[in-house]
Amino acid sequence: MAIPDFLSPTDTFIHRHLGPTDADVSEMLGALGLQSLEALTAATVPADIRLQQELDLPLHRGEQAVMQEIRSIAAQNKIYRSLLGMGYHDCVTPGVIQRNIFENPAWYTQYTPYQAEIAQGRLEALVNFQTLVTDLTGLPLANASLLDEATAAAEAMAMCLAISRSAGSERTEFFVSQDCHPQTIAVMQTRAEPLGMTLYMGRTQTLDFSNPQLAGILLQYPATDGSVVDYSDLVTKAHTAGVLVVVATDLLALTLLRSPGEFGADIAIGSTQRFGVPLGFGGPHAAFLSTAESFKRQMPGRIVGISKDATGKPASRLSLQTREQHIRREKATSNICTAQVLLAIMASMYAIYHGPEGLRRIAERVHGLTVVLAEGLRKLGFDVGTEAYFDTVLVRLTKAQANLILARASKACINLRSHEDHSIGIALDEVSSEEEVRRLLEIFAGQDQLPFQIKDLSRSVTTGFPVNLSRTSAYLTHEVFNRYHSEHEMLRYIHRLEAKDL
Amino acid sequence: MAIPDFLSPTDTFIHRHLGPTDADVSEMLGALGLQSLEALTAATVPADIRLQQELDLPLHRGEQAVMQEIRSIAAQNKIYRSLLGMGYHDCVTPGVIQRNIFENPAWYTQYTPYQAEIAQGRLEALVNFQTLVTDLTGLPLANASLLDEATAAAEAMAMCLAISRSAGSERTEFFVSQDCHPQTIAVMQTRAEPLGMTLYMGRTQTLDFSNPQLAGILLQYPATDGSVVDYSDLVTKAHTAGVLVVVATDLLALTLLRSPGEFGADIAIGSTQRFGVPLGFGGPHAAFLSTAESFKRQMPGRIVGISKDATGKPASRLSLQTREQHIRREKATSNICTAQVLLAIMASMYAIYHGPEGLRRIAERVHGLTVVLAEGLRKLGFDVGTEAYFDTVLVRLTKAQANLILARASKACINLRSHEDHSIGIALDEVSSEEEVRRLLEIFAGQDQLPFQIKDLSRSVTTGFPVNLSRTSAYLTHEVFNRYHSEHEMLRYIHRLEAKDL
Amino acid sequence: MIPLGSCTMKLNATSEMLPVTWPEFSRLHPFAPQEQAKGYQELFRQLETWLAEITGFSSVSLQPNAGSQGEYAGLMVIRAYHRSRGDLHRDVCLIPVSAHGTNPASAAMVGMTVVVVACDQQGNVNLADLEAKATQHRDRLSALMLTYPSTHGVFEADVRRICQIVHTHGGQVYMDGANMNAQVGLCRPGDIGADVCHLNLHKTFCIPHGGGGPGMGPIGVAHHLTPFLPGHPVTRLGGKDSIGPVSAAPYGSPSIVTISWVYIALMGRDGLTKATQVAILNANYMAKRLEKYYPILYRGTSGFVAHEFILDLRQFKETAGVEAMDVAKRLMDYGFHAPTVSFPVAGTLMIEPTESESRAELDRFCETMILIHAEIQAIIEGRQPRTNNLLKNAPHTAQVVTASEWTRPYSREEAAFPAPWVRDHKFWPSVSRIDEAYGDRHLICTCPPIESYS
Amino acid sequence: MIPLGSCTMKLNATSEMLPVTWPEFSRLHPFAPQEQAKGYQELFRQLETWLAEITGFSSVSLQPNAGSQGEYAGLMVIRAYHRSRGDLHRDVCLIPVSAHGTNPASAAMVGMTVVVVACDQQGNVNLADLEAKATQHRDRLSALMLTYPSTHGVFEADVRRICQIVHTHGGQVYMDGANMNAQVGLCRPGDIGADVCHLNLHKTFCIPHGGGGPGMGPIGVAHHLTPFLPGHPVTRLGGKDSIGPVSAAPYGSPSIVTISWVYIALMGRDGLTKATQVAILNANYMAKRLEKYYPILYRGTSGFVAHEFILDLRQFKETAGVEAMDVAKRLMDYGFHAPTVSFPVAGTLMIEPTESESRAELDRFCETMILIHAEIQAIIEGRQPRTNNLLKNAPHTAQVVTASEWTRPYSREEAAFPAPWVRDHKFWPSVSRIDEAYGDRHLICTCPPIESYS
Ligand SMILES: Cc1ncc(COP(=O)(O)O)c(C=O)c1O
Ligand SMILES: Cc1ncc(COP(=O)(O)O)c(C=O)c1O
Repeated sequence: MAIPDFLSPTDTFIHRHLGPTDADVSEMLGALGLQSLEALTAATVPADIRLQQELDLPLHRGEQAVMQEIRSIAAQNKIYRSLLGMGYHDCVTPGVIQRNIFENPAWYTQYTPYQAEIAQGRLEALVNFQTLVTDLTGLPLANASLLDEATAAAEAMAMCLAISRSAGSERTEFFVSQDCHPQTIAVMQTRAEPLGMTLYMGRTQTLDFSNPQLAGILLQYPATDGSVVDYSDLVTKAHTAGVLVVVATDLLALTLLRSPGEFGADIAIGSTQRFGVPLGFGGPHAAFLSTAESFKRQMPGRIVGISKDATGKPASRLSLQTREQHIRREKATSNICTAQVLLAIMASMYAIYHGPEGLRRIAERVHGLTVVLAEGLRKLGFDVGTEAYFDTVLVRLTKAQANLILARASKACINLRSHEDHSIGIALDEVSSEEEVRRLLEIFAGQDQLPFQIKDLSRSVTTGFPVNLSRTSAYLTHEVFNRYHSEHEMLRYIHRLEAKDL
Repeated sequence: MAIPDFLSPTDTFIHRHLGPTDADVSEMLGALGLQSLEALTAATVPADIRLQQELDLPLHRGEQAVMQEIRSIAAQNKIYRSLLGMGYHDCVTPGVIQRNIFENPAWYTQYTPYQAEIAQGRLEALVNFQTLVTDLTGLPLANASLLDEATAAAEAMAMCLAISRSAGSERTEFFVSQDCHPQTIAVMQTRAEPLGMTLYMGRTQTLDFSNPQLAGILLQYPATDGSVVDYSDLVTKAHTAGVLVVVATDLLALTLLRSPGEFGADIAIGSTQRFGVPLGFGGPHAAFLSTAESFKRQMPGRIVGISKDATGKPASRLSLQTREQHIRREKATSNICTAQVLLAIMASMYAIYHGPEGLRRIAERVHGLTVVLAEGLRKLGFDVGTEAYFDTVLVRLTKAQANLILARASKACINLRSHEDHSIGIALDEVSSEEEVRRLLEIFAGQDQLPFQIKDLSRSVTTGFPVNLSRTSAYLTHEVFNRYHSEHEMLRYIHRLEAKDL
Repeated sequence: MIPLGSCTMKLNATSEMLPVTWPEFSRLHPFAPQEQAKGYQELFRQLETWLAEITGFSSVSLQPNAGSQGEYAGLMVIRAYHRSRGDLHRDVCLIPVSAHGTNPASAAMVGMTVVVVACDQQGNVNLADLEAKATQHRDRLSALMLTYPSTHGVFEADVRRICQIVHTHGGQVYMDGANMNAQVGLCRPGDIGADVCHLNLHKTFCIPHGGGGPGMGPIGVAHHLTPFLPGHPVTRLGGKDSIGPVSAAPYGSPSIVTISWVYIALMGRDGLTKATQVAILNANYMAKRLEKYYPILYRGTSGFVAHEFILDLRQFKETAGVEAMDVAKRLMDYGFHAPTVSFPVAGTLMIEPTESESRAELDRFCETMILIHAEIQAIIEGRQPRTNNLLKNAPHTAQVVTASEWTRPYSREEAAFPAPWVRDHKFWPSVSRIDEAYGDRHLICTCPPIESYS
Repeated sequence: MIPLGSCTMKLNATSEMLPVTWPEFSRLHPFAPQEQAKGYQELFRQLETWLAEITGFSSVSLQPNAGSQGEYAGLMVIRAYHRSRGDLHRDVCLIPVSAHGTNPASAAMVGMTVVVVACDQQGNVNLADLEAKATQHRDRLSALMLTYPSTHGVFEADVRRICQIVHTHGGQVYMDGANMNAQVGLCRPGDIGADVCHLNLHKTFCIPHGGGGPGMGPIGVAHHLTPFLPGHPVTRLGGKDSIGPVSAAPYGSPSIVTISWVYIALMGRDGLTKATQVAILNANYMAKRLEKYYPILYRGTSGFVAHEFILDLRQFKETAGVEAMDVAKRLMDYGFHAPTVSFPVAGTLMIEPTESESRAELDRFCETMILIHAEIQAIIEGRQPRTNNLLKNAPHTAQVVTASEWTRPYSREEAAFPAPWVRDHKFWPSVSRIDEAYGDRHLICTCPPIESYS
């Protein structure tokens, strides 16, 4: 006797995934004059490539069983507090954004908005993203996201090459500051090599602008070790030498820091991950790239622009598609197609939710806590240098000290960044708190009793930046960033945009 | 010096909850000629009742901090497998329903659909719910949910009273079978007493229909101990005596069992919890009540009916509102106002997702596993009786045996129902599996090695019910229950309804 | 999507909603052993304490699943209290004429005789009538059911006196807490003189309405009533004096109680109080903007309303043939869900914006009402007919407005795009005005054949 | 909401989506120590094994974040392979004329010279031309980039031969896996003769498109190419021959990889294979229904298409002045998102229904296309003008259709409600046809002042 049906799970998925029912399939095959799916396959797939056996994969399983397995896989991951920085910072995804965008099929399923008339909602959200990027970087033209910060840097490098080429003087060398994130440098290296470009890495101080082959330079601001340096002189020198300046930067820091556009950068790139997008072990996150109007033809990726409709009403759409690979093919400067639209929208919504003041408050908090942490470390006798910093401090240590502290941190479920020279980097973020600063100081002190009070310390420190590094220009002044700060209004705004899209 | 701002959290919630900003508040107060909210309060709230001190509650906290605390509270709950039955059964909420209805503000925020023109989506969903209930119970008129099974039973009792009253012969006694869930009996008791009704509890066998005061009786089908009994003779006797019959029942069981309407019940009540609604430690869940057309004026709760609009198009609305307390006030037979609409919609969507065959498959599986469990128990030498059962078996034990088995079950994180007489009840559900049946048998056997194979056992058993108890009539034949079985179609259906509502 | 308030429709924030579907809250059986539900017990304990503090009571039962059930439970408690003192004959329940329909229905359910108390011209309880009825029924007086602020949206100045009169005559005061959103942090039922009060957690404490449920209607009671609170046979909740259970589960609907817990925890005493004040502000701001166009039916002694107010539309019945329902339907064309229609006074709109509505939204609603006023004025002045007009034909569906034939005395744009914001975001009703009477005469309450829709 | 496919827009089931936002997957830093990411490692290992089996390859890199990046990574791997054998001069990349634009762009990015291969009348790679070009560039031949089934929606019969020709001349075969949805379980790139292939997990393996991302473009490679797969400096991924990293993070976008894992786990080998067959069935069913109205541009040898097909609209340019874009816009009035317009052939629609579309939906789409065909016919027959017609004016917004003035040679209903189902559920575009050229001439890519919208 066969095993009765009732032993098998009732939550099998195949028929949930497939549109046509088995009855439909028979009828549809009938319409094609065929007997079976197998017959259709035989008629369609050339016999000489037809797979002769079944795939060596497990058979289908019920939804519950699969969910149980992935839960147990998930449970093998351990959630430590990662204060590693390097372009990845924990942050808080506002619930209203998580549930109504990230977890909402009406936002996540859609295709690229090639049919703009029925995608005005997400196109508006992308214009908001571009505005967020242009406002904070101080450069007037931004695209609607790139894949990650490192590839954005590589795209910027390719842009510099293309710009020099279009100016009739192909320059094939590029300099990258050693203060950039290591993965950024490595990705650029991969990209530079087949193009026949020479990529130099080094300290900006040793940079030789007399090199006529130098197309551009990449700086990180704030630097990977946390230091914030005034690059204006460097930029002037570069421009005098006809060299373009790319700045990898951090939008949150830019709420307090002078913008790259203001100190003369030609291109700014970076990640918007910390604008409410989960770490995700590396992605997905939206990177950005902004630049001057004049470089718009060299801009990689999609740009949403505002045109008008047949009745004269403003309407958004994908602009300048003639730049893209579909049209330019091997003459395109970039192959980017699928980007990070959903994540860019999340980041833009995060900016709308918090608004300019809210963002500044978050930045001031993480910066303030960092200053207190540094001051505490100094009081405990550690060398944290004298550079300006935003959210990341570098503690210079001996190897023995470093090992001890890393071990203690690990025990406290905290990841710190261990540099080659045994110094330790600590990057605070939106999730940090007074309590966390205390815990970190205890780890460094090696004891539970600190010889000072955090509150006292915080009263005594000076936060902020010297005039030459401080932001003075306004940002996110547009109404859209100043209107939806109650959750009710935010939800309605999200819903209103959603309703415009098919 | 004050503690700097940067120590305080940036995710405070008050301004997210409040619509007007502080600037708005000032301006609005200005429009009223007032200086402060305090002044407004003084002008509005009588001085002699004004609270003189602040509430003794914690101050506001940041969202992260609060979420962390509720997470730690949640962690104190332990999730055992509860095979306790008594009207509560674990089940699987299809993801598409959980995310797009239960977790979707467009479905959960709305007010009662008094403005029917802009609530056609949820009204259609409620008509589906009513259809689900009428089809499965075999009674033609259902309401759009009640608060829970026990209060539904009490409402049915009140209906019987009202019906007898409207027939000019007020009967004030009511019989409830001892096979009903204990909480149902207790809630009816609470309700009967102030109405001056006498509630008898007992075995149906001892029921005295010659009592002229008897308004109605309540039976549970399947009974609380799991047994499925043919009530048709009893119903005939009751009707002959002018006594109304209420049947508390289980919609999932009714996919296999003859419906109450078919064996003559006047009213059916029950819970739809197991139709995809989480247990929630007791609620919220939607209860139902269905009855004959002729009792529509005595029906408690809201009924959605189909009328037509000004252009002649069919349109749903809340019907017969003249029955409700708003109009009838102290003459209303029920005070029910807020009910369980969202949960009723979830249950209806669960039925749509699975369709009649899917539901029957789930029922057959849980029933089949139960039969195998019972057979296994018999083979292990336990007394499981000879009654028909759907998903619940009762094992007769000595006190010592019972204690041992309950202890073993608890160690395996399984809750079983312990009856007063030391018998143990086991109620299987949608989440049950062959594996679970094995674990249960091992617990009863007291060892890991069973003297038989579950698969063999399952081949040897006979499932299903005798003819007099078996369902033969069709159910859920309407297109809506037979069309949206792929997740894509289901999602679109949910979305289409959602888009009709403001 | 989220209708502009009526019945305390405030924000249901995502953070409040998240825990509901966590397995630790959603997968517990109500009769699972206590030691598996320590988290819930802690949650209940804290929430009961908070709600007791907010209402000024000694204890709270989380068992009732809706306001109506809270009323029933509360009256049962009062009844049990009287009986415990040998007052078996106390069965009269005084209820002001303005009360919500659930009040008399609940009183009837516990076997009480309802005696209606009149209201005065200002909409307040007529003290003389109350005194008279209380005296008249002195021996049988069981309770007064009072909504505060009143369903007329007014903080009655004499509320203490009202409670006193009832107490003097041996009665207990049941407060209907549906309007608690106007009290939190400013005053407390217990302090005012109430003995029992229910709270609609699905109103004041952010549980979403779900289109008509779920809900939670816990009751708070004064010390002397505590022994009578609902119990439960399965989990052995409650003592010997308990009225017994009023719900199937010992704690009603636990998973959604998490919503109210999160709300209170987030807002804190400062936030809750400010929320109440802003709710009152919003209502008064709207009343101020609208008073030039529509009479505000009742106000408090200093001319302010509480957290809600009544717009009187009754004059238009005669002058324009327009009824409150017509205005409600016309609001749909502007993209608004109507506030409560004809409760507590027929022919009026009851507006309760709550603290969660932004000023922009309040303004948009007020502007809509002003535009509708102009539409009514056009009828009054004979520029539009009394029957075939924008209000009587509302709501306007897309199909109606795009029909080739258009014979109405107003334009298609006036019908469908009467305000600038509708152009940016139009919500289209899917059906035209529904025939109510037809539906009651031809009751169909299951899915009709598909063909009927074509 | 979910547009009828183009670019493998299949169901993104909720179960697949749930794990993405679980903290255990979403809160890990990419450079957290390995021992904290054991779950991810297990997930990657399983998924890599599954994808290798599905593609018939020896190993898989999950690093590339999109199809384009997979192409770039794959070509880099091929380049590194040639170099490792001393073939420094192999820099010619053959690309059929029908290829997606990312192919030549990627080739350019790795410094290759693109040589275009012609297609024959049936849309297949012109074998003679391929042979000629391969021979001509024999010494410099690096790779052929081939999409299979072709972007024309056909399982080219000669695919083995194509691969052979390339191999014979020292080249490697790069397969663009964008059309993998037609292969899973039926045939495998590795078996066919490809050396590398990328997979768009955001197409074939259910990661939602997100309106243009996120995506994942892992590559599978044959054994001899394994040493060259992308590495990562921070986590020390990859050996000495690795091409280096192509993404910032070692595993691209890990949290969304869970989606594809769940999909494959749920479907199993049986489900995946059936899905492919049904995808092919759906396409052929539609082609059959539509062939009487529109030419199907290309078919395989037995007259069947693969999982997608091209509807040729070019004839209507002359006969009716109607272009593919007009049909795309008119589809909006029927509530459909247009399939891919003018790729790979200008003036056509490329339709890929996927297996997740129900028969009812396919029928509804086909009926729409048939109705549009009738609308075009009316123009051809002179019953409607060539410019001011339903297609040229599409899409029709509510504001346009409800305007008082209506001077068009068709009715409002024909504009907005051209089919019965639109009456039940109408989606209204929020703007009329957008002026593309104007936007490019006046580039504004940040928020314009609000006034501009009034
Ligand atoms: C004043 C008043 N009392 C009682 C109720 C009944 O509450 P529930 O609907 O929760 O049963 C309501 C609900 O609208 C109300 O407004
Ligand atoms: C045939 C083909 N190749 C490559 C790509 C590029 O993939 P992605 O958008 O993921 O970069 C696409 C995407 O549309 C495609 O259709």
